[in-house]
Amino acid sequence: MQLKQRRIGKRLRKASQRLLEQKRGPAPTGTLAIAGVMAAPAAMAAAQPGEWELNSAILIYSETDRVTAIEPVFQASRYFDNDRIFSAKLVVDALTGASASGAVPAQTFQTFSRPSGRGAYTVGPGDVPLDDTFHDTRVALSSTWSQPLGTNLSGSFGLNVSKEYDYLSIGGSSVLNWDFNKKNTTLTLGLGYAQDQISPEGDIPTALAYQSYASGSDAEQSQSNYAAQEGSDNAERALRDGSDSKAVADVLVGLTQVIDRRSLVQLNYSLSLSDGYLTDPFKVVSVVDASDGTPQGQIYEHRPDSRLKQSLFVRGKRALENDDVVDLSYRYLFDDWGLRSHTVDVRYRWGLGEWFVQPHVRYYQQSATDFYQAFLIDGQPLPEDVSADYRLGDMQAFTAGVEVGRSAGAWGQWRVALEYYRQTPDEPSDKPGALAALEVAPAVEAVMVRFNYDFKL
Amino acid sequence: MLRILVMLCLLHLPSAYAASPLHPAAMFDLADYRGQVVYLDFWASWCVPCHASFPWMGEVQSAHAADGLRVVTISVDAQRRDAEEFLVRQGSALSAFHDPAGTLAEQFDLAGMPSSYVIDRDGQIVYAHSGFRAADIPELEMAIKEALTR
Amino acid sequence: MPVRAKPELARAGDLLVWRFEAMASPCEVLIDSADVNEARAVGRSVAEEVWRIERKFSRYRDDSLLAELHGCAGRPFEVDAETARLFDYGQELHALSDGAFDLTSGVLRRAWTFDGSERIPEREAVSALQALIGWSKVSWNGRVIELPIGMQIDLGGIGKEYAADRALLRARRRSNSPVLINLGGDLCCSGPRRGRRPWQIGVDTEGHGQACRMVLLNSGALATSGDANRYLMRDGVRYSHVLDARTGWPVSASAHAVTVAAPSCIEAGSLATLALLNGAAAERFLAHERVPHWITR
Amino acid sequence: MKNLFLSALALAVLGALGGCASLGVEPWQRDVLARDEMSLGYDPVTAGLDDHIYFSKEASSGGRGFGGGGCGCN
Repeated sequence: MQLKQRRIGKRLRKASQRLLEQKRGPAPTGTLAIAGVMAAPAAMAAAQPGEWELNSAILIYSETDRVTAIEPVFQASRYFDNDRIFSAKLVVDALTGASASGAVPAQTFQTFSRPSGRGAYTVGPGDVPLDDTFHDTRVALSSTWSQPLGTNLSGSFGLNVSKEYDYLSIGGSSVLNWDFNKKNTTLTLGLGYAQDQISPEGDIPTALAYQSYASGSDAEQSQSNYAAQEGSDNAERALRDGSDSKAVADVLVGLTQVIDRRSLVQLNYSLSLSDGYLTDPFKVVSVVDASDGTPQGQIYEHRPDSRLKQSLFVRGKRALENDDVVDLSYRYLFDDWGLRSHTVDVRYRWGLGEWFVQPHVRYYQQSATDFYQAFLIDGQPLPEDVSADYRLGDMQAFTAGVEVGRSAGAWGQWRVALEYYRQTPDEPSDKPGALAALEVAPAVEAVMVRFNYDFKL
Repeated sequence: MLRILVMLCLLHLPSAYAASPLHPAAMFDLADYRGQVVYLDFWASWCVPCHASFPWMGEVQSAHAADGLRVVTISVDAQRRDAEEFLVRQGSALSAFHDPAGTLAEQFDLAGMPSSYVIDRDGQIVYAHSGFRAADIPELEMAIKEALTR
Repeated sequence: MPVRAKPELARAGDLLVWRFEAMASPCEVLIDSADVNEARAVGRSVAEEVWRIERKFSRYRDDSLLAELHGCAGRPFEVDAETARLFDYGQELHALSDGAFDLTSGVLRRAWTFDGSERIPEREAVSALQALIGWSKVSWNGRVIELPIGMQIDLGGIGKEYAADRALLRARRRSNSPVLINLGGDLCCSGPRRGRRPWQIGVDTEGHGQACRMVLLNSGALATSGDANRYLMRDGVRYSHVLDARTGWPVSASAHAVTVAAPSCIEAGSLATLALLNGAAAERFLAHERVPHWITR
Repeated sequence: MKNLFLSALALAVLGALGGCASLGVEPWQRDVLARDEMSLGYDPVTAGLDDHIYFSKEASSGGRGFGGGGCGCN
């Protein structure tokens, strides 16, 4: 004889509380609290079918006197039967602060028009011109579906959309993983395509055209000229395009090899082809006097219409005898813009029972692109492509940080990281006149704080 | 009155483990199961699909116990404690052996984790499978039923 | 009344154990403390409380409250608050089980003896007893009970679990050290052990005298219903000792034993008992209730 | 230069494929490799944040894995 199938838990709980003369509601701490049959806390077990895995993080990135970014991320992954996973990720990126415009400093005040073409800002003597109206919010949504495609083959397919005030990017990607040699070797093939549209406020500037506000002899003069020159500025902008676009295609071929019980190595070759508008519409190049080095004005930069990047990435991970993990990676990247870069990244995860501490060091070095010029000399013929963006010049960057976290616990796991990042661009060697005494490409320092929290439902 | 003997053991006492159901691999002998159909499963606490296979194996064992099925599980965990903790979490009552050196695993030449074998009443392997997904269940159950009716 | 072994304090690892006998079961109190005097005091208070409940509700003693009640059958009998709470609880279980659990079903023992033999009672004997079973035949208003002549109350299904919970309350009044009380397999603890370690419990559901399962208990209680060794066997049919009060016959396809973890021992024990009464659907029932459980078939 | 690099890469891949038969572990020896922190895809959220920061501050990006998608970061 079967009893009715219905949940009786609540009534039974109440009845037993009445029997034991306990107060209603949540049981008092102690005696008859939660039924707790559980093992000692252990690392969060991998998600099982039917479960949600939620990963969240917030990053605060702050440069001294320049950009500050707050970037929350939320990712939810749902695990289905038969190794199928759906994952969706939302990234918000709120930027405020100033970024280098590309113009050189001068011994006098300089005034520049804002990227939007509306209004102007003034930079003091010796200061690197920073565009201080730099703030934008980016929202990026992406989703991925992964599933097995055969006994040893699996695939994942993704779509992503990223939207900023003046920018829209839509892309798709697919990755195939083929396991063989008892899953000790994995061959990865990745393909990606994205279409980006940029429509800056104030339209796309004409490449190599003079920006309307030339440097003034002092701040007051420039301010007073502002109203008078507005009309001509608008007239010039009418010739520009409202928006432009680019397409990016990526291919990645990777090989992952298990070396032994404690180590594995990954080798990736990737190729990325960008085609279209690759110029930064907000960057300018100063034109300076050949003898005294005084800026005569600045022109909008222009970059080539296509870029072919290739990189080779090698990474190794090894768990030491004490179960600490060493994670080493190196990337060599080169492109047809003449850029070469080396990146070395080292992490050491030091396990302390349920806690871990992970120091991290990263070194980056790049050589300038062929068309990088910190400034142009007045009177010389204009090059076809030119950019004074220090990020395309010779530079080194160094990151040092530490992450601390707890990898166990019934309520999920969290970790917090603090990192220091310093970029040191090379100073141009042939600065004429007064410019020689000024720092054109000062170091940029930033501090990053990140907090992650992962849990399962 | 119910006469259920309950033993309280302490984690650090060796006697606690003596009372545990995890037997050393050396005690495993297929000949002990002659006349029965054996579903032999190699698992480890670190193997993700193994977590899903245990409830199913428990069901299969209770459904076919009377027909002569024995589900025997072999842990290849390096640490005995990890295997025991897994069994505690799973609340498993299945026969369990501990093969930290991989001696049995090597004998059976596992293709993946978990790996399972259906062994007929004469001790012959009649079916081998690696991995555990929901989609594998009908095939596994078919193999077991076939061996039971043979 | 068998002569009881003298209670004694022993050491088990870094625990102190107070062993005693009650309700025909070996009982123990585990105290996670190094203080022998404290442990002895806790052990004594637990044993006293369990013995008190046993004396009051035993069906074997002629000086128990139940014996007095059975002597008053056919007449109204006013009970104290504790007894009233137990009857109320029994009534609730009766309702929750649609009558399969019944405080008056103890008389079935006259027909059924589960000793592994094949002595299945005659149908007539069982149906004769059925006349004496049924909570609905009892008049109970929460204070006064009137039992029809010949009927009896038996707290067998809930008494031990209740005693464990009550004894734990007593122990907690005595001491702050972590305590675990085990009354012949029904157990409850005051919380995790020192250092937030769980209590590690081996449960023998097969009746081999050997732990088949290990359970880690941090708080709450664990109770087991059923017994692999108590059954009757005839013509290849296994008659479990779980009797459905509505029929007087064993529940078909019932699990051999069910262990449940819950905040209190009485709740765990009741869920385990209800799971057994659910027969083949025990797994479904407990999965539905979302409590940690272990079922032996 | 490019051709030389590509052929060197092809050689390296072929060599790895040929040599990998002797490398690796048995399925039951993956206890350490199965740990979260040994996975190459561990903590994708952090990897994504890092990639984005360096993408917007340096002229190099990608290579590590496959994030896909563009972003108009400055």
